[in-house]
Amino acid sequence: MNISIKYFGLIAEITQCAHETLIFSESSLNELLAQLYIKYPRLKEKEFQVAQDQELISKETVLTGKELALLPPFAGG
Amino acid sequence: MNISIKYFGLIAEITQCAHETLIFSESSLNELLAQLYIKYPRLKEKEFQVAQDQELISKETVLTGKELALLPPFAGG
Amino acid sequence: MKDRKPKNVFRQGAISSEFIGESIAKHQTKTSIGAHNIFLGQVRADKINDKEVVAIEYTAYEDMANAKFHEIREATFEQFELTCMHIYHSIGTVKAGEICLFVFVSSPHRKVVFEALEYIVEEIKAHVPVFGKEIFEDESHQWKVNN
Amino acid sequence: MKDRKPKNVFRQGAISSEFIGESIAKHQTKTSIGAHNIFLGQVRADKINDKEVVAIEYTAYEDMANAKFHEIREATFEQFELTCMHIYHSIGTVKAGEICLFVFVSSPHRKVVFEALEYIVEEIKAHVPVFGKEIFEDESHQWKVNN
Repeated sequence: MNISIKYFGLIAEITQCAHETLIFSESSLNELLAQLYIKYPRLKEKEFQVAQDQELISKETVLTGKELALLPPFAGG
Repeated sequence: MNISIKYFGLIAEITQCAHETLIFSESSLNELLAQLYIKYPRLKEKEFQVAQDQELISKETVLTGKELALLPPFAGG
Repeated sequence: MKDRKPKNVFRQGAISSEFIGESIAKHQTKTSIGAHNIFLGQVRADKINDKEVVAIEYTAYEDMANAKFHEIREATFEQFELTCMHIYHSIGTVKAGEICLFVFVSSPHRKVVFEALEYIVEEIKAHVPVFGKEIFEDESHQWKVNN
Repeated sequence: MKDRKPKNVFRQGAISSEFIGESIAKHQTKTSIGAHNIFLGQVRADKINDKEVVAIEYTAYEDMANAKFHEIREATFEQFELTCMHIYHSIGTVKAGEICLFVFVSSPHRKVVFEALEYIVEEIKAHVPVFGKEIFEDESHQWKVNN
Protein backbone atom coordinates (compact mmCIF):
# COMPACT_ATOMS: atom_id res chain seq x y z
CA MET A 1 0.00 0.00 0.00
CA ASN A 2 0.93 3.66 -0.27
CA ILE A 3 1.50 5.52 2.98
CA SER A 4 1.40 9.29 3.07
CA ILE A 5 3.71 10.70 5.77
CA LYS A 6 4.03 14.27 7.03
CA TYR A 7 7.15 15.54 8.78
CA PHE A 8 7.34 18.50 11.13
CA GLY A 9 9.92 20.72 12.79
CA LEU A 10 13.21 19.05 13.58
CA ILE A 11 12.06 15.86 11.86
CA ALA A 12 11.38 17.69 8.58
CA GLU A 13 14.90 19.12 8.80
CA ILE A 14 16.27 15.57 8.80
CA THR A 15 14.01 14.23 6.05
CA GLN A 16 14.48 17.41 4.01
CA CYS A 17 10.81 17.29 3.06
CA ALA A 18 7.47 18.08 4.67
CA HIS A 19 5.60 15.25 3.04
CA GLU A 20 6.21 12.06 1.05
CA THR A 21 4.38 8.93 0.00
CA LEU A 22 6.09 5.59 0.68
CA ILE A 23 5.29 2.16 -0.70
CA PHE A 24 4.95 -0.21 2.24
CA SER A 25 4.20 -3.95 2.30
CA GLU A 26 4.32 -4.72 6.04
CA SER A 27 1.69 -3.95 8.68
CA SER A 28 2.86 -2.26 11.90
CA LEU A 29 4.34 1.13 12.68
CA ASN A 30 7.42 -0.65 14.05
CA GLU A 31 8.11 -2.09 10.62
CA LEU A 32 7.57 1.24 8.92
CA LEU A 33 9.99 2.91 11.34
CA ALA A 34 12.65 0.31 10.52
CA GLN A 35 12.25 1.25 6.86
CA LEU A 36 12.44 4.98 7.67
CA TYR A 37 15.59 4.56 9.80
CA ILE A 38 17.33 3.05 6.78
CA LYS A 39 16.35 6.01 4.64
CA TYR A 40 17.03 8.62 7.37
CA PRO A 41 19.60 7.23 9.86
CA ARG A 42 19.59 10.46 11.93
CA LEU A 43 15.95 9.90 12.84
CA LYS A 44 17.10 7.20 15.28
CA GLU A 45 18.64 9.81 17.60
CA LYS A 46 15.52 11.96 17.69
CA GLU A 47 12.49 11.92 19.94
CA PHE A 48 9.13 11.94 18.18
CA GLN A 49 5.59 10.63 18.35
CA VAL A 50 3.55 9.28 15.45
CA ALA A 51 -0.05 10.17 14.65
CA GLN A 52 -2.25 8.15 12.28
CA ASP A 53 -5.30 10.00 11.03
CA GLN A 54 -4.49 12.69 13.66
CA GLU A 55 -4.44 10.31 16.64
CA LEU A 56 -1.23 9.30 18.41
CA ILE A 57 -0.42 5.60 17.97
CA SER A 58 1.99 3.10 19.54
CA LYS A 59 4.68 1.18 17.67
CA GLU A 60 2.56 -1.96 17.61
CA THR A 61 -0.36 -0.25 15.89
CA VAL A 62 -1.35 -1.73 12.54
CA LEU A 63 -1.25 0.90 9.82
CA THR A 64 -4.47 1.52 7.93
CA GLY A 65 -3.09 3.53 5.04
CA LYS A 66 -4.46 6.77 6.44
CA GLU A 67 -2.23 9.82 6.84
CA LEU A 68 0.73 9.43 9.19
CA ALA A 69 2.63 12.29 10.82
CA LEU A 70 5.99 12.28 12.65
CA LEU A 71 5.74 14.81 15.47
CA PRO A 72 8.78 16.10 17.39
CA PRO A 73 8.27 17.43 20.94
CA PHE A 74 5.51 20.03 21.18
CA ALA A 75 6.37 23.68 21.79
CA GLY A 76 3.04 25.48 21.70
CA GLY A 77 2.23 28.49 23.85
CA MET B 1 -10.26 63.34 74.04
CA ASN B 2 -11.60 64.01 70.58
CA ILE B 3 -12.08 61.01 68.32
CA SER B 4 -12.37 61.45 64.59
CA ILE B 5 -14.56 58.74 63.01
CA LYS B 6 -15.11 57.95 59.33
CA TYR B 7 -18.16 56.06 58.11
CA PHE B 8 -18.43 54.14 54.85
CA GLY B 9 -21.07 52.52 52.66
CA LEU B 10 -24.09 51.18 54.49
CA ILE B 11 -22.78 52.57 57.79
CA ALA B 12 -22.59 56.11 56.38
CA GLU B 13 -26.21 55.71 55.26
CA ILE B 14 -27.21 55.12 58.86
CA THR B 15 -25.07 57.86 60.40
CA GLN B 16 -26.03 60.26 57.58
CA CYS B 17 -22.49 61.57 57.54
CA ALA B 18 -19.11 60.45 56.23
CA HIS B 19 -17.13 61.85 59.10
CA GLU B 20 -17.58 63.30 62.57
CA THR B 21 -15.54 64.13 65.67
CA LEU B 22 -16.85 62.80 68.99
CA ILE B 23 -15.86 63.77 72.50
CA PHE B 24 -15.00 60.60 74.38
CA SER B 25 -13.84 60.11 77.96
CA GLU B 26 -13.57 56.31 78.23
CA SER B 27 -10.81 54.10 76.84
CA SER B 28 -11.85 51.01 74.82
CA LEU B 29 -13.57 50.56 71.50
CA ASN B 30 -16.33 48.63 73.32
CA GLU B 31 -17.17 51.75 75.30
CA LEU B 32 -17.13 53.93 72.21
CA LEU B 33 -19.47 51.53 70.43
CA ALA B 34 -21.92 51.71 73.37
CA GLN B 35 -21.95 55.48 72.91
CA LEU B 36 -22.44 55.16 69.13
CA TYR B 37 -25.31 52.68 69.54
CA ILE B 38 -27.17 55.26 71.61
CA LYS B 39 -26.69 57.90 68.91
CA TYR B 40 -27.39 55.49 65.99
CA PRO B 41 -29.55 52.59 67.23
CA ARG B 42 -29.72 50.98 63.77
CA LEU B 43 -25.95 50.37 63.86
CA LYS B 44 -26.61 47.48 66.27
CA GLU B 45 -28.18 45.39 63.49
CA LYS B 46 -25.30 45.91 61.10
CA GLU B 47 -22.09 44.03 60.53
CA PHE B 48 -18.92 46.12 60.46
CA GLN B 49 -15.26 46.14 61.42
CA VAL B 50 -13.36 49.02 62.99
CA ALA B 51 -9.97 50.32 61.91
CA GLN B 52 -7.78 52.59 64.04
CA ASP B 53 -5.08 54.40 62.13
CA GLN B 54 -5.91 52.08 59.18
CA GLU B 55 -5.45 48.83 61.11
CA LEU B 56 -8.37 46.61 62.11
CA ILE B 57 -8.83 46.44 65.89
CA SER B 58 -10.83 44.30 68.32
CA LYS B 59 -13.47 45.58 70.74
CA GLU B 60 -11.05 45.44 73.66
CA THR B 61 -8.49 47.69 71.98
CA VAL B 62 -7.67 50.89 73.83
CA LEU B 63 -8.27 53.92 71.65
CA THR B 64 -5.32 56.20 71.02
CA GLY B 65 -7.13 59.16 69.58
CA LYS B 66 -6.00 58.38 66.05
CA GLU B 67 -8.48 58.16 63.21
CA LEU B 68 -11.18 55.51 63.51
CA ALA B 69 -13.20 54.10 60.62
CA LEU B 70 -16.34 51.95 60.66
CA LEU B 71 -16.10 49.55 57.72
CA PRO B 72 -19.07 47.51 56.47
CA PRO B 73 -18.37 44.24 54.57
CA PHE B 74 -15.87 44.65 51.74
CA ALA B 75 -17.06 44.45 48.14
CA GLY B 76 -13.95 45.15 46.08
CA GLY B 77 -13.27 43.52 42.75
CA MET C 1 11.82 45.91 47.00
CA LYS C 2 12.22 48.75 49.49
CA ASP C 3 11.82 51.47 46.89
CA ARG C 4 8.31 50.42 45.87
CA LYS C 5 6.07 53.12 47.34
CA PRO C 6 2.30 52.87 47.76
CA LYS C 7 0.62 53.92 44.51
CA ASN C 8 -2.89 55.11 43.93
CA VAL C 9 -4.64 51.99 42.64
CA PHE C 10 -7.98 53.73 42.07
CA ARG C 11 -9.22 54.91 38.68
CA GLN C 12 -12.30 57.08 38.30
CA GLY C 13 -15.10 55.04 36.65
CA ALA C 14 -14.75 51.92 34.50
CA ILE C 15 -11.38 50.54 33.37
CA SER C 16 -11.42 50.64 29.57
CA SER C 17 -10.39 47.81 27.27
CA GLU C 18 -8.05 50.27 25.51
CA PHE C 19 -6.25 50.92 28.79
CA ILE C 20 -5.81 47.16 29.26
CA GLY C 21 -4.56 46.75 25.68
CA GLU C 22 -2.03 49.56 26.14
CA SER C 23 -0.89 48.07 29.42
CA ILE C 24 -0.19 44.77 27.63
CA ALA C 25 1.66 46.58 24.82
CA LYS C 26 3.99 48.27 27.32
CA HIS C 27 5.32 44.87 28.36
CA GLN C 28 6.65 43.96 24.93
CA THR C 29 9.99 45.59 25.69
CA LYS C 30 10.41 43.30 28.71
CA THR C 31 11.76 40.30 26.83
CA SER C 32 12.50 38.19 29.89
CA ILE C 33 8.73 37.71 30.31
CA GLY C 34 7.27 34.46 28.99
CA ALA C 35 3.83 34.45 30.62
CA HIS C 36 1.24 37.06 31.55
CA ASN C 37 -1.92 36.39 33.54
CA ILE C 38 -4.70 38.95 33.77
CA PHE C 39 -7.79 38.99 35.97
CA LEU C 40 -10.67 41.32 35.13
CA GLY C 41 -13.65 41.88 37.39
CA GLN C 42 -16.76 42.90 35.44
CA VAL C 43 -19.99 44.30 36.91
CA ARG C 44 -22.80 41.75 36.56
CA ALA C 45 -26.40 42.71 35.76
CA ASP C 46 -27.67 40.44 38.56
CA LYS C 47 -31.44 40.06 38.95
CA ILE C 48 -32.45 40.45 42.59
CA ASN C 49 -36.18 40.26 43.42
CA ASP C 50 -36.99 40.96 39.75
CA LYS C 51 -34.89 44.11 39.65
CA GLU C 52 -31.74 44.29 37.57
CA VAL C 53 -28.45 45.79 38.69
CA VAL C 54 -27.52 48.52 36.19
CA ALA C 55 -24.34 49.78 37.89
CA ILE C 56 -22.19 49.59 40.99
CA GLU C 57 -21.05 52.75 42.72
CA TYR C 58 -17.72 52.08 44.38
CA THR C 59 -16.43 53.99 47.37
CA ALA C 60 -13.39 53.19 49.49
CA TYR C 61 -11.47 54.14 52.57
CA GLU C 62 -8.86 55.22 50.08
CA ASP C 63 -5.81 55.70 52.27
CA MET C 64 -6.23 52.37 54.00
CA ALA C 65 -7.13 50.67 50.72
CA ASN C 66 -3.99 51.93 48.97
CA ALA C 67 -1.91 50.85 51.97
CA LYS C 68 -3.52 47.37 51.79
CA PHE C 69 -2.94 47.13 48.04
CA HIS C 70 0.69 47.99 48.73
CA GLU C 71 0.96 45.29 51.43
CA ILE C 72 -0.54 42.76 49.00
CA ARG C 73 1.99 43.80 46.33
CA GLU C 74 4.91 43.41 48.72
CA ALA C 75 3.69 40.04 50.02
CA THR C 76 3.17 38.80 46.48
CA PHE C 77 6.64 39.84 45.29
CA GLU C 78 8.10 38.09 48.31
CA GLN C 79 6.27 34.81 47.65
CA PHE C 80 6.36 34.63 43.86
CA GLU C 81 9.09 35.24 41.27
CA LEU C 82 7.28 37.91 39.28
CA THR C 83 8.77 40.32 36.76
CA CYS C 84 5.94 42.78 37.29
CA MET C 85 2.53 43.30 38.80
CA HIS C 86 -0.15 45.96 38.24
CA ILE C 87 -3.42 46.48 40.09
CA TYR C 88 -6.18 48.96 39.20
CA HIS C 89 -9.58 49.27 40.88
CA SER C 90 -12.47 51.53 39.93
CA ILE C 91 -13.91 54.17 42.18
CA GLY C 92 -17.24 55.86 41.38
CA THR C 93 -19.86 54.45 39.01
CA VAL C 94 -19.22 51.38 36.84
CA LYS C 95 -22.08 50.17 34.64
CA ALA C 96 -23.05 46.52 34.18
CA GLY C 97 -20.71 44.95 31.62
CA GLU C 98 -17.88 47.36 32.43
CA ILE C 99 -14.63 46.44 34.14
CA CYS C 100 -13.97 47.45 37.76
CA LEU C 101 -10.81 45.46 38.63
CA PHE C 102 -7.69 44.81 36.55
CA VAL C 103 -4.88 42.68 37.99
CA PHE C 104 -1.90 41.91 35.74
CA VAL C 105 1.10 39.71 36.62
CA SER C 106 4.06 38.67 34.48
CA SER C 107 6.91 36.22 34.92
CA PRO C 108 9.46 34.31 32.84
CA HIS C 109 7.45 31.10 33.37
CA ARG C 110 3.79 30.23 33.55
CA LYS C 111 3.32 28.24 36.79
CA VAL C 112 4.00 31.18 39.02
CA VAL C 113 1.62 33.61 37.31
CA PHE C 114 -1.38 31.35 37.94
CA GLU C 115 -0.62 31.04 41.63
CA ALA C 116 0.26 34.70 42.11
CA LEU C 117 -2.82 36.05 40.33
CA GLU C 118 -5.28 33.98 42.33
CA TYR C 119 -3.51 34.92 45.54
CA ILE C 120 -3.72 38.64 44.75
CA VAL C 121 -7.39 38.57 43.77
CA GLU C 122 -8.39 36.66 46.93
CA GLU C 123 -6.37 39.04 49.09
CA ILE C 124 -8.05 42.06 47.49
CA LYS C 125 -11.53 40.60 47.97
CA ALA C 126 -10.84 39.80 51.63
CA HIS C 127 -8.76 42.69 52.90
CA VAL C 128 -9.22 45.90 50.93
CA PRO C 129 -11.85 48.34 52.27
CA VAL C 130 -13.84 48.97 49.09
CA PHE C 131 -17.63 49.26 49.21
CA GLY C 132 -20.10 48.65 46.41
CA LYS C 133 -23.60 50.06 46.09
CA GLU C 134 -25.58 48.03 43.56
CA ILE C 135 -27.93 50.40 41.75
CA PHE C 136 -31.14 49.00 40.25
CA GLU C 137 -33.11 50.23 37.21
CA ASP C 138 -35.60 52.03 39.48
CA GLU C 139 -32.74 53.82 41.30
CA SER C 140 -33.20 51.81 44.48
CA HIS C 141 -30.04 50.09 45.74
CA GLN C 142 -28.49 47.43 47.94
CA TRP C 143 -24.97 46.99 49.33
CA LYS C 144 -22.79 44.35 47.76
CA VAL C 145 -20.92 41.87 50.01
CA ASN C 146 -18.01 39.71 48.79
CA ASN C 147 -18.39 35.97 49.28
CA MET D 1 -22.51 22.08 23.14
CA LYS D 2 -22.93 19.92 20.03
CA ASP D 3 -23.08 22.87 17.65
CA ARG D 4 -19.58 24.08 18.49
CA LYS D 5 -17.50 23.23 15.43
CA PRO D 6 -13.70 23.19 15.31
CA LYS D 7 -12.43 26.71 14.57
CA ASN D 8 -9.13 27.81 13.17
CA VAL D 9 -7.19 28.83 16.27
CA PHE D 10 -4.11 29.97 14.33
CA ARG D 11 -3.30 33.59 13.53
CA GLN D 12 -0.50 34.58 11.17
CA GLY D 13 2.32 36.23 13.18
CA ALA D 14 2.11 37.87 16.60
CA ILE D 15 -1.18 38.47 18.43
CA SER D 16 -1.49 42.24 18.86
CA SER D 17 -2.44 44.02 22.08
CA GLU D 18 -5.17 45.84 20.10
CA PHE D 19 -6.72 42.51 19.16
CA ILE D 20 -6.72 41.50 22.83
CA GLY D 21 -8.25 44.84 23.86
CA GLU D 22 -11.00 44.50 21.25
CA SER D 23 -11.69 40.96 22.35
CA ILE D 24 -12.19 42.20 25.92
CA ALA D 25 -14.46 45.02 24.71
CA LYS D 26 -16.72 42.55 22.89
CA HIS D 27 -17.59 40.92 26.22
CA GLN D 28 -19.13 44.04 27.72
CA THR D 29 -22.54 43.17 26.30
CA LYS D 30 -22.44 39.84 28.18
CA THR D 31 -23.64 41.16 31.50
CA SER D 32 -23.88 37.78 33.22
CA ILE D 33 -20.07 37.70 33.30
CA GLY D 34 -18.40 38.73 36.57
CA ALA D 35 -14.84 37.47 36.03
CA HIS D 36 -12.46 37.17 33.09
CA ASN D 37 -9.10 35.45 33.18
CA ILE D 38 -6.57 35.85 30.38
CA PHE D 39 -3.33 34.00 29.75
CA LEU D 40 -0.78 35.44 27.33
CA GLY D 41 2.31 33.59 26.18
CA GLN D 42 5.11 35.96 25.17
CA VAL D 43 8.30 35.03 23.29
CA ARG D 44 11.31 35.33 25.60
CA ALA D 45 14.72 36.60 24.45
CA ASP D 46 16.46 33.68 26.16
CA LYS D 47 20.27 33.62 26.14
CA ILE D 48 21.55 30.18 25.13
CA ASN D 49 25.33 29.73 24.87
CA ASP D 50 25.73 33.50 24.64
CA LYS D 51 23.33 33.82 21.71
CA GLU D 52 20.01 35.58 22.14
CA VAL D 53 16.67 34.34 20.80
CA VAL D 54 15.27 37.08 18.54
CA ALA D 55 12.14 35.24 17.35
CA ILE D 56 10.29 31.95 17.29
CA GLU D 57 9.01 30.55 14.02
CA TYR D 58 5.92 28.47 14.75
CA THR D 59 4.71 25.64 12.55
CA ALA D 60 1.96 23.14 13.33
CA TYR D 61 0.23 20.03 12.12
CA GLU D 62 -2.69 22.38 11.65
CA ASP D 63 -5.58 19.97 11.11
CA MET D 64 -4.66 17.85 14.11
CA ALA D 65 -3.88 20.95 16.19
CA ASN D 66 -7.26 22.53 15.48
CA ALA D 67 -8.96 19.22 16.31
CA LYS D 68 -7.01 19.08 19.61
CA PHE D 69 -7.90 22.69 20.44
CA HIS D 70 -11.52 21.74 19.82
CA GLU D 71 -11.27 18.70 22.12
CA ILE D 72 -9.74 20.90 24.82
CA ARG D 73 -12.59 23.41 24.40
CA GLU D 74 -15.22 20.70 24.73
CA ALA D 75 -13.56 19.09 27.73
CA THR D 76 -13.22 22.49 29.43
CA PHE D 77 -16.86 23.44 28.87
CA GLU D 78 -17.88 20.07 30.30
CA GLN D 79 -15.79 20.47 33.46
CA PHE D 80 -16.18 24.17 34.17
CA GLU D 81 -19.18 26.53 34.20
CA LEU D 82 -17.84 29.04 31.70
CA THR D 83 -19.78 31.69 29.82
CA CYS D 84 -17.19 31.78 27.07
CA MET D 85 -13.73 30.72 26.03
CA HIS D 86 -11.40 31.90 23.26
CA ILE D 87 -8.05 30.49 22.18
CA TYR D 88 -5.65 31.98 19.61
CA HIS D 89 -2.17 30.72 18.74
CA SER D 90 0.38 32.25 16.41
CA ILE D 91 1.74 30.53 13.34
CA GLY D 92 4.79 31.90 11.50
CA THR D 93 7.30 34.30 13.00
CA VAL D 94 6.80 35.96 16.39
CA LYS D 95 9.57 38.27 17.64
CA ALA D 96 10.88 38.33 21.22
CA GLY D 97 8.47 40.42 23.34
CA GLU D 98 5.49 39.65 21.11
CA ILE D 99 2.52 37.49 22.06
CA CYS D 100 2.09 33.99 20.61
CA LEU D 101 -0.76 32.55 22.73
CA PHE D 102 -3.97 34.19 23.95
CA VAL D 103 -6.40 32.20 26.09
CA PHE D 104 -9.47 34.02 27.44
CA VAL D 105 -12.14 32.53 29.75
CA SER D 106 -15.16 34.20 31.35
CA SER D 107 -17.69 33.15 33.96
CA PRO D 108 -20.21 34.68 36.35
CA HIS D 109 -17.84 33.93 39.27
CA ARG D 110 -14.10 34.02 39.76
CA LYS D 111 -13.15 30.62 41.23
CA VAL D 112 -13.95 28.73 38.06
CA VAL D 113 -11.97 30.99 35.70
CA PHE D 114 -8.71 30.38 37.57
CA GLU D 115 -9.10 26.61 37.42
CA ALA D 116 -10.31 26.54 33.83
CA LEU D 117 -7.55 28.79 32.48
CA GLU D 118 -4.72 26.80 34.01
CA TYR D 119 -6.29 23.56 32.79
CA ILE D 120 -6.54 24.87 29.21
CA VAL D 121 -2.98 26.20 29.09
CA GLU D 122 -1.51 22.94 30.43
CA GLU D 123 -3.58 20.91 27.95
CA ILE D 124 -2.37 23.07 25.07
CA LYS D 125 1.28 22.75 26.10
CA ALA D 126 1.00 18.96 26.44
CA HIS D 127 -1.24 17.89 23.59
CA VAL D 128 -1.28 20.31 20.67
CA PRO D 129 1.19 19.58 17.84
CA VAL D 130 2.81 23.01 17.51
CA PHE D 131 6.54 23.32 16.86
CA GLY D 132 8.80 26.26 17.62
CA LYS D 133 12.10 27.12 15.97
CA GLU D 134 14.04 29.55 18.17
CA ILE D 135 15.96 31.89 15.86
CA PHE D 136 19.15 33.52 17.17
CA GLU D 137 20.70 36.86 16.20
CA ASP D 138 23.18 35.12 13.87
CA GLU D 139 20.31 33.28 12.11
CA SER D 140 21.27 29.92 13.60
CA HIS D 141 18.43 28.13 15.41
CA GLN D 142 17.37 25.44 17.84
CA TRP D 143 14.07 23.66 18.40
CA LYS D 144 12.03 24.62 21.43
CA VAL D 145 10.64 21.88 23.72
CA ASN D 146 7.87 22.49 26.27
CA ASN D 147 8.66 21.53 29.84
